[in-house]
Amino acid sequence: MLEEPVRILIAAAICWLNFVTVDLIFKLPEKGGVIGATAIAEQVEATGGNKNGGFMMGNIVSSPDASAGTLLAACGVYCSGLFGGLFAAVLVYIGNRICYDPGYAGTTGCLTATLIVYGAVQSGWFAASDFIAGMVIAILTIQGISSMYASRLIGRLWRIRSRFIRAGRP
Amino acid sequence: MIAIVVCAVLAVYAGLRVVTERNTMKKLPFVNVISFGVAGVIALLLPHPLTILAAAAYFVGSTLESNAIASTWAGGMRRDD
Amino acid sequence: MISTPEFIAGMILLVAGSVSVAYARPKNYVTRLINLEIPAWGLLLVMLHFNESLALFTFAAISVLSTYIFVRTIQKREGA
Amino acid sequence: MIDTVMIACVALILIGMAATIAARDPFDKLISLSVMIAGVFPFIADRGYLDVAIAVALVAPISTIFILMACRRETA
Repeated sequence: MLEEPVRILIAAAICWLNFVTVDLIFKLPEKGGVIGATAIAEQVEATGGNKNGGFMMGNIVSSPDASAGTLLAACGVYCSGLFGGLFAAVLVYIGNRICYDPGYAGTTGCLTATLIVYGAVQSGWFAASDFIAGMVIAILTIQGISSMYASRLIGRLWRIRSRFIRAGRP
Repeated sequence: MIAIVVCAVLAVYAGLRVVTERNTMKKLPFVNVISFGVAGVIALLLPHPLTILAAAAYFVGSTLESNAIASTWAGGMRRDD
Repeated sequence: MISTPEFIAGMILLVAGSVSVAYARPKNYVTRLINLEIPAWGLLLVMLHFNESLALFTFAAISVLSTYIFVRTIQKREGA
Repeated sequence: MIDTVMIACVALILIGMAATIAARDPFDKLISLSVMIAGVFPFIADRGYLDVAIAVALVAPISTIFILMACRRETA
Protein backbone atom coordinates (compact mmCIF):
# COMPACT_ATOMS: atom_id res chain seq x y z
CA MET A 1 0.00 0.00 0.00
CA LEU A 2 1.27 3.45 -0.92
CA GLU A 3 1.44 6.52 1.29
CA GLU A 4 -1.89 8.20 2.00
CA PRO A 5 -1.43 11.55 0.11
CA VAL A 6 -0.32 9.69 -3.00
CA ARG A 7 -3.34 7.40 -2.78
CA ILE A 8 -5.68 10.39 -2.41
CA LEU A 9 -4.24 12.05 -5.53
CA ILE A 10 -4.52 8.88 -7.62
CA ALA A 11 -8.11 8.41 -6.38
CA ALA A 12 -8.88 12.02 -7.34
CA ALA A 13 -7.70 11.34 -10.90
CA ILE A 14 -9.82 8.17 -11.12
CA CYS A 15 -12.92 9.97 -9.81
CA TRP A 16 -12.39 12.90 -12.20
CA LEU A 17 -12.17 10.59 -15.20
CA ASN A 18 -15.24 8.65 -14.05
CA PHE A 19 -17.64 11.51 -13.57
CA VAL A 20 -16.51 13.61 -16.54
CA THR A 21 -16.84 10.58 -18.83
CA VAL A 22 -20.32 9.70 -17.59
CA ASP A 23 -21.49 13.33 -17.76
CA LEU A 24 -20.20 13.70 -21.31
CA ILE A 25 -21.83 10.45 -22.41
CA PHE A 26 -25.20 11.56 -21.05
CA LYS A 27 -24.89 15.00 -22.79
CA LEU A 28 -24.99 17.23 -19.72
CA PRO A 29 -23.21 20.16 -21.49
CA GLU A 30 -25.80 20.26 -24.26
CA LYS A 31 -28.52 22.32 -22.59
CA GLY A 32 -29.68 23.40 -19.15
CA GLY A 33 -31.96 20.86 -17.55
CA VAL A 34 -33.83 23.33 -15.35
CA ILE A 35 -34.11 27.09 -15.70
CA GLY A 36 -31.66 27.74 -12.86
CA ALA A 37 -28.91 25.91 -14.75
CA THR A 38 -29.52 28.13 -17.78
CA ALA A 39 -29.19 31.25 -15.60
CA ILE A 40 -25.85 30.04 -14.21
CA ALA A 41 -24.62 29.29 -17.75
CA GLU A 42 -25.53 32.80 -18.90
CA GLN A 43 -23.67 34.37 -15.99
CA VAL A 44 -20.60 32.20 -16.63
CA GLU A 45 -20.65 33.14 -20.30
CA ALA A 46 -21.03 36.84 -19.49
CA THR A 47 -17.81 36.78 -17.46
CA GLY A 48 -15.63 35.22 -20.14
CA GLY A 49 -16.39 31.50 -19.96
CA ASN A 50 -17.76 28.96 -22.38
CA LYS A 51 -21.51 28.39 -22.61
CA ASN A 52 -21.45 24.58 -22.80
CA GLY A 53 -19.13 24.40 -19.79
CA GLY A 54 -21.51 26.73 -17.98
CA PHE A 55 -24.41 24.40 -18.78
CA MET A 56 -22.54 21.49 -17.23
CA MET A 57 -21.62 23.51 -14.12
CA GLY A 58 -25.23 24.60 -13.74
CA ASN A 59 -26.48 21.05 -14.13
CA ILE A 60 -24.05 19.82 -11.48
CA VAL A 61 -25.23 22.57 -9.11
CA SER A 62 -28.95 22.13 -9.57
CA SER A 63 -29.40 18.36 -9.55
CA PRO A 64 -27.37 15.38 -8.28
CA ASP A 65 -25.51 14.01 -11.31
CA ALA A 66 -22.58 11.61 -11.75
CA SER A 67 -20.29 13.55 -9.41
CA ALA A 68 -22.77 13.25 -6.55
CA GLY A 69 -23.19 9.60 -7.49
CA THR A 70 -19.44 9.02 -7.22
CA LEU A 71 -19.25 10.71 -3.80
CA LEU A 72 -22.21 8.84 -2.35
CA ALA A 73 -21.00 5.53 -3.78
CA ALA A 74 -17.65 6.04 -2.04
CA CYS A 75 -19.49 6.91 1.19
CA GLY A 76 -21.64 3.80 0.87
CA VAL A 77 -18.70 1.49 0.27
CA TYR A 78 -16.89 3.11 3.19
CA CYS A 79 -19.84 2.61 5.55
CA SER A 80 -21.24 -0.78 4.62
CA GLY A 81 -19.51 -2.48 1.73
CA LEU A 82 -20.94 -3.31 -1.69
CA PHE A 83 -24.54 -3.19 -0.46
CA GLY A 84 -24.03 0.40 0.71
CA GLY A 85 -22.98 1.47 -2.78
CA LEU A 86 -26.06 -0.06 -4.37
CA PHE A 87 -28.26 1.58 -1.72
CA ALA A 88 -26.58 4.92 -2.57
CA ALA A 89 -27.61 4.44 -6.22
CA VAL A 90 -31.25 4.17 -5.12
CA LEU A 91 -30.88 7.31 -3.02
CA VAL A 92 -29.35 9.25 -5.94
CA TYR A 93 -32.24 8.20 -8.17
CA ILE A 94 -34.78 9.43 -5.61
CA GLY A 95 -32.84 12.70 -5.21
CA ASN A 96 -32.86 13.22 -8.97
CA ARG A 97 -36.60 12.70 -9.03
CA ILE A 98 -37.03 15.33 -6.31
CA CYS A 99 -35.06 17.86 -8.37
CA TYR A 100 -37.13 17.43 -11.60
CA ASP A 101 -34.50 15.49 -13.53
CA PRO A 102 -34.65 12.14 -15.39
CA GLY A 103 -31.73 10.88 -13.34
CA TYR A 104 -30.00 8.47 -15.68
CA ALA A 105 -26.58 10.15 -15.42
CA GLY A 106 -26.52 10.10 -11.62
CA THR A 107 -27.62 6.48 -11.32
CA THR A 108 -25.19 5.24 -13.98
CA GLY A 109 -22.30 7.19 -12.45
CA CYS A 110 -23.14 5.80 -9.03
CA LEU A 111 -23.20 2.19 -10.26
CA THR A 112 -19.89 2.45 -12.16
CA ALA A 113 -18.27 4.24 -9.22
CA THR A 114 -19.50 1.50 -6.88
CA LEU A 115 -17.81 -1.13 -9.05
CA ILE A 116 -14.58 0.90 -9.30
CA VAL A 117 -14.34 1.69 -5.58
CA TYR A 118 -15.27 -1.82 -4.46
CA GLY A 119 -12.73 -3.32 -6.85
CA ALA A 120 -10.02 -0.94 -5.68
CA VAL A 121 -10.72 -1.73 -2.03
CA GLN A 122 -10.78 -5.48 -2.69
CA SER A 123 -7.46 -5.32 -4.57
CA GLY A 124 -5.84 -3.98 -1.41
CA TRP A 125 -4.25 -0.90 -2.96
CA PHE A 126 -6.72 1.71 -1.73
CA ALA A 127 -8.99 2.43 1.20
CA ALA A 128 -12.52 3.71 0.61
CA SER A 129 -11.84 6.93 2.52
CA ASP A 130 -9.29 7.90 -0.14
CA PHE A 131 -12.04 8.05 -2.72
CA ILE A 132 -14.19 10.39 -0.60
CA ALA A 133 -11.36 12.92 -0.24
CA GLY A 134 -10.39 12.36 -3.88
CA MET A 135 -13.91 13.19 -5.06
CA VAL A 136 -13.89 16.42 -3.05
CA ILE A 137 -10.60 17.39 -4.74
CA ALA A 138 -12.00 16.41 -8.15
CA ILE A 139 -15.11 18.56 -7.76
CA LEU A 140 -12.91 21.43 -6.56
CA THR A 141 -11.04 21.47 -9.86
CA ILE A 142 -14.31 21.84 -11.80
CA GLN A 143 -16.36 24.16 -9.59
CA GLY A 144 -14.03 25.79 -7.13
CA ILE A 145 -10.86 27.15 -8.73
CA SER A 146 -11.84 29.39 -11.65
CA SER A 147 -15.15 29.16 -13.48
CA MET A 148 -13.66 30.67 -16.65
CA TYR A 149 -10.89 28.13 -17.24
CA ALA A 150 -12.94 25.14 -16.05
CA SER A 151 -15.81 25.99 -18.42
CA ARG A 152 -13.38 26.43 -21.34
CA LEU A 153 -11.87 23.01 -20.59
CA ILE A 154 -15.30 21.36 -20.53
CA GLY A 155 -16.25 23.20 -23.70
CA ARG A 156 -13.21 21.78 -25.48
CA LEU A 157 -14.08 18.26 -24.31
CA TRP A 158 -17.70 18.77 -25.40
CA ARG A 159 -16.57 19.80 -28.90
CA ILE A 160 -14.69 16.50 -29.26
CA ARG A 161 -17.69 14.56 -27.95
CA SER A 162 -20.20 16.26 -30.28
CA ARG A 163 -18.04 15.60 -33.35
CA PHE A 164 -17.84 11.98 -32.30
CA ILE A 165 -21.61 11.56 -32.02
CA ARG A 166 -22.38 13.20 -35.38
CA ALA A 167 -20.09 10.74 -37.11
CA GLY A 168 -21.81 7.85 -35.39
CA ARG A 169 -25.46 8.84 -35.48
CA PRO A 170 -26.95 11.71 -37.51
CA MET B 1 -6.98 10.76 9.20
CA ILE B 2 -5.73 12.92 6.32
CA ALA B 3 -8.91 12.40 4.29
CA ILE B 4 -11.27 14.07 6.78
CA VAL B 5 -8.88 17.00 7.20
CA VAL B 6 -8.76 17.44 3.41
CA CYS B 7 -12.58 17.52 3.23
CA ALA B 8 -12.93 20.05 6.07
CA VAL B 9 -10.17 22.38 4.86
CA LEU B 10 -11.53 22.43 1.30
CA ALA B 11 -15.00 23.25 2.68
CA VAL B 12 -13.61 26.26 4.55
CA TYR B 13 -11.73 27.39 1.43
CA ALA B 14 -14.94 27.25 -0.59
CA GLY B 15 -16.71 29.20 2.16
CA LEU B 16 -14.16 31.99 1.88
CA ARG B 17 -14.61 31.99 -1.90
CA VAL B 18 -18.40 32.31 -1.47
CA VAL B 19 -17.96 35.39 0.68
CA THR B 20 -15.50 37.09 -1.67
CA GLU B 21 -17.39 36.39 -4.93
CA ARG B 22 -19.48 39.35 -6.13
CA ASN B 23 -21.81 37.80 -8.72
CA THR B 24 -24.82 36.08 -7.09
CA MET B 25 -25.16 33.23 -9.58
CA LYS B 26 -21.45 32.45 -9.58
CA LYS B 27 -21.60 31.86 -5.81
CA LEU B 28 -23.63 28.68 -6.28
CA PRO B 29 -20.78 26.39 -7.57
CA PHE B 30 -18.79 27.17 -4.43
CA VAL B 31 -21.82 26.27 -2.29
CA ASN B 32 -21.82 22.96 -4.15
CA VAL B 33 -18.18 22.36 -3.18
CA ILE B 34 -19.11 23.07 0.46
CA SER B 35 -21.89 20.51 0.39
CA PHE B 36 -19.56 17.88 -1.12
CA GLY B 37 -17.02 18.50 1.62
CA VAL B 38 -19.55 18.44 4.45
CA ALA B 39 -21.18 15.25 3.15
CA GLY B 40 -17.72 13.64 3.12
CA VAL B 41 -17.05 14.83 6.69
CA ILE B 42 -20.40 13.40 7.87
CA ALA B 43 -19.65 10.04 6.24
CA LEU B 44 -16.09 9.89 7.60
CA LEU B 45 -17.01 10.85 11.17
CA LEU B 46 -18.78 7.65 12.19
CA PRO B 47 -19.06 4.54 9.97
CA HIS B 48 -22.59 3.29 10.59
CA PRO B 49 -25.06 2.00 7.95
CA LEU B 50 -27.42 4.90 8.67
CA THR B 51 -24.67 7.44 7.90
CA ILE B 52 -25.05 6.99 4.15
CA LEU B 53 -28.72 7.96 4.49
CA ALA B 54 -27.77 11.06 6.48
CA ALA B 55 -25.12 12.13 3.94
CA ALA B 56 -27.49 11.58 1.02
CA ALA B 57 -30.29 13.48 2.77
CA TYR B 58 -28.01 16.42 3.47
CA PHE B 59 -26.68 16.45 -0.09
CA VAL B 60 -30.10 16.26 -1.73
CA GLY B 61 -31.43 18.95 0.59
CA SER B 62 -28.58 21.31 -0.19
CA THR B 63 -28.97 20.70 -3.92
CA LEU B 64 -32.71 21.37 -3.76
CA GLU B 65 -32.02 24.63 -1.93
CA SER B 66 -29.54 25.78 -4.61
CA ASN B 67 -32.01 24.78 -7.33
CA ALA B 68 -34.81 26.81 -5.73
CA ILE B 69 -32.61 29.87 -5.26
CA ALA B 70 -31.34 29.76 -8.86
CA SER B 71 -34.74 29.28 -10.45
CA THR B 72 -36.34 32.01 -8.34
CA TRP B 73 -33.50 34.39 -9.22
CA ALA B 74 -34.09 33.67 -12.91
CA GLY B 75 -37.83 34.29 -12.48
CA GLY B 76 -38.67 30.79 -13.61
CA MET B 77 -41.67 30.01 -11.46
CA ARG B 78 -44.68 31.91 -12.76
CA ARG B 79 -47.14 33.35 -10.30
CA ASP B 80 -50.70 32.49 -11.21
CA ASP B 81 -52.38 35.58 -9.78
CA MET C 1 -17.96 20.94 31.21
CA ILE C 2 -19.54 24.11 29.82
CA SER C 3 -16.98 24.92 27.11
CA THR C 4 -17.75 22.54 24.28
CA PRO C 5 -17.51 24.21 20.84
CA GLU C 6 -21.23 23.64 20.23
CA PHE C 7 -22.14 25.71 23.27
CA ILE C 8 -19.77 28.57 22.45
CA ALA C 9 -20.76 28.76 18.78
CA GLY C 10 -24.44 28.51 19.69
CA MET C 11 -24.19 31.38 22.17
CA ILE C 12 -22.36 33.55 19.63
CA LEU C 13 -25.09 32.81 17.07
CA LEU C 14 -27.86 33.61 19.56
CA VAL C 15 -26.45 36.98 20.63
CA ALA C 16 -25.28 38.20 17.21
CA GLY C 17 -28.44 36.98 15.48
CA SER C 18 -30.74 38.67 17.98
CA VAL C 19 -28.90 41.97 17.63
CA SER C 20 -29.02 41.72 13.83
CA VAL C 21 -32.78 41.09 13.93
CA ALA C 22 -33.28 44.13 16.16
CA TYR C 23 -31.18 46.47 14.05
CA ALA C 24 -31.73 45.16 10.50
CA ARG C 25 -29.82 47.16 7.90
CA PRO C 26 -32.27 47.35 4.94
CA LYS C 27 -35.23 47.96 7.19
CA ASN C 28 -37.83 45.60 5.74
CA TYR C 29 -39.56 42.40 6.75
CA VAL C 30 -37.65 39.97 4.52
CA THR C 31 -34.32 40.98 6.04
CA ARG C 32 -35.65 40.45 9.54
CA LEU C 33 -37.12 37.09 8.55
CA ILE C 34 -33.83 35.83 7.12
CA ASN C 35 -31.88 37.13 10.11
CA LEU C 36 -34.32 35.32 12.40
CA GLU C 37 -32.95 32.02 11.09
CA ILE C 38 -29.57 32.70 12.73
CA PRO C 39 -30.70 32.55 16.40
CA ALA C 40 -32.86 29.53 15.54
CA TRP C 41 -29.81 27.50 14.51
CA GLY C 42 -27.91 28.86 17.53
CA LEU C 43 -30.65 27.56 19.83
CA LEU C 44 -30.39 24.21 18.05
CA LEU C 45 -26.65 24.07 18.80
CA VAL C 46 -27.22 24.92 22.47
CA MET C 47 -29.84 22.15 22.71
CA LEU C 48 -27.28 19.81 21.13
CA HIS C 49 -24.84 20.63 23.91
CA PHE C 50 -27.34 19.50 26.56
CA ASN C 51 -28.15 16.24 24.67
CA GLU C 52 -31.84 17.07 24.23
CA SER C 53 -32.70 14.77 21.31
CA LEU C 54 -36.50 15.09 21.50
CA ALA C 55 -36.27 18.86 21.81
CA LEU C 56 -34.19 18.94 18.63
CA PHE C 57 -36.89 17.08 16.71
CA THR C 58 -39.69 19.29 17.97
CA PHE C 59 -37.77 22.50 17.43
CA ALA C 60 -36.86 21.67 13.83
CA ALA C 61 -40.51 21.02 12.95
CA ILE C 62 -41.85 24.07 14.76
CA SER C 63 -39.21 26.36 13.20
CA VAL C 64 -40.40 25.57 9.67
CA LEU C 65 -44.05 25.96 10.67
CA SER C 66 -43.43 29.37 12.24
CA THR C 67 -41.53 30.49 9.13
CA TYR C 68 -44.54 29.59 6.98
CA ILE C 69 -46.89 31.52 9.25
CA PHE C 70 -44.59 34.57 9.21
CA VAL C 71 -44.41 34.55 5.41
CA ARG C 72 -48.21 34.36 5.06
CA THR C 73 -48.64 37.20 7.54
CA ILE C 74 -46.15 39.42 5.71
CA GLN C 75 -47.86 38.80 2.38
CA LYS C 76 -51.26 39.65 3.86
CA ARG C 77 -49.97 42.89 5.31
CA GLU C 78 -48.15 44.00 2.14
CA GLY C 79 -51.08 43.13 -0.10
CA ALA C 80 -53.56 45.15 1.91
CA MET D 1 -13.78 14.76 16.63
CA ILE D 2 -10.33 15.81 15.46
CA ASP D 3 -9.35 19.33 16.48
CA THR D 4 -8.69 20.53 12.94
CA VAL D 5 -12.13 19.43 11.72
CA MET D 6 -13.77 21.03 14.75
CA ILE D 7 -12.01 24.34 14.16
CA ALA D 8 -12.97 24.17 10.47
CA CYS D 9 -16.66 23.68 11.29
CA VAL D 10 -16.68 26.55 13.80
CA ALA D 11 -14.96 28.71 11.17
CA LEU D 12 -17.62 27.75 8.63
CA ILE D 13 -20.39 28.74 11.08
CA LEU D 14 -18.78 32.09 11.88
CA ILE D 15 -18.05 32.92 8.22
CA GLY D 16 -21.66 32.16 7.28
CA MET D 17 -23.02 34.22 10.17
CA ALA D 18 -20.91 37.27 9.36
CA ALA D 19 -21.76 37.09 5.66
CA THR D 20 -25.47 36.68 6.37
CA ILE D 21 -25.53 39.76 8.58
CA ALA D 22 -23.38 41.84 6.23
CA ALA D 23 -25.09 41.07 2.87
CA ARG D 24 -27.79 43.40 1.52
CA ASP D 25 -29.47 41.39 -1.26
CA PRO D 26 -31.96 38.69 -0.07
CA PHE D 27 -30.49 36.04 -2.39
CA ASP D 28 -26.97 36.71 -1.11
CA LYS D 29 -28.29 36.38 2.43
CA LEU D 30 -29.90 33.01 1.69
CA ILE D 31 -26.72 31.64 0.08
CA SER D 32 -24.65 32.75 3.07
CA LEU D 33 -27.23 31.16 5.38
CA SER D 34 -26.73 27.83 3.64
CA VAL D 35 -22.98 28.16 4.31
CA MET D 36 -23.79 28.57 8.02
CA ILE D 37 -26.14 25.58 8.03
CA ALA D 38 -23.43 23.42 6.43
CA GLY D 39 -21.20 24.02 9.46
CA VAL D 40 -23.87 22.83 11.92
CA PHE D 41 -24.32 19.31 10.52
CA PRO D 42 -20.97 17.72 11.51
CA PHE D 43 -21.68 18.57 15.16
CA ILE D 44 -25.04 16.78 15.00
CA ALA D 45 -23.48 13.74 13.32
CA ASP D 46 -20.58 13.71 15.79
CA ARG D 47 -22.93 13.34 18.78
CA GLY D 48 -24.43 10.25 17.10
CA TYR D 49 -27.90 11.70 16.45
CA LEU D 50 -28.18 10.46 12.87
CA ASP D 51 -32.00 10.47 12.96
CA VAL D 52 -32.00 14.12 14.00
CA ALA D 53 -29.51 14.88 11.22
CA ILE D 54 -31.74 13.26 8.59
CA ALA D 55 -34.84 15.09 9.83
CA VAL D 56 -33.13 18.48 9.99
CA ALA D 57 -31.52 17.99 6.57
CA LEU D 58 -34.88 17.29 4.99
CA VAL D 59 -36.65 20.12 6.79
CA ALA D 60 -34.09 22.93 6.30
CA PRO D 61 -34.66 23.48 2.51
CA ILE D 62 -38.42 23.79 3.08
CA SER D 63 -37.78 26.78 5.30
CA THR D 64 -35.68 28.38 2.55
CA ILE D 65 -38.40 27.77 -0.03
CA PHE D 66 -40.96 29.48 2.22
CA ILE D 67 -38.69 32.51 2.55
CA LEU D 68 -38.24 32.59 -1.23
CA MET D 69 -42.02 33.03 -1.57
CA ALA D 70 -41.70 36.31 0.32
CA CYS D 71 -38.63 37.38 -1.72
CA ARG D 72 -40.41 36.81 -5.02
CA ARG D 73 -43.38 38.88 -3.90
CA GLU D 74 -41.11 41.72 -2.86
CA THR D 75 -38.82 41.94 -5.89
CA ALA D 76 -41.58 41.57 -8.49
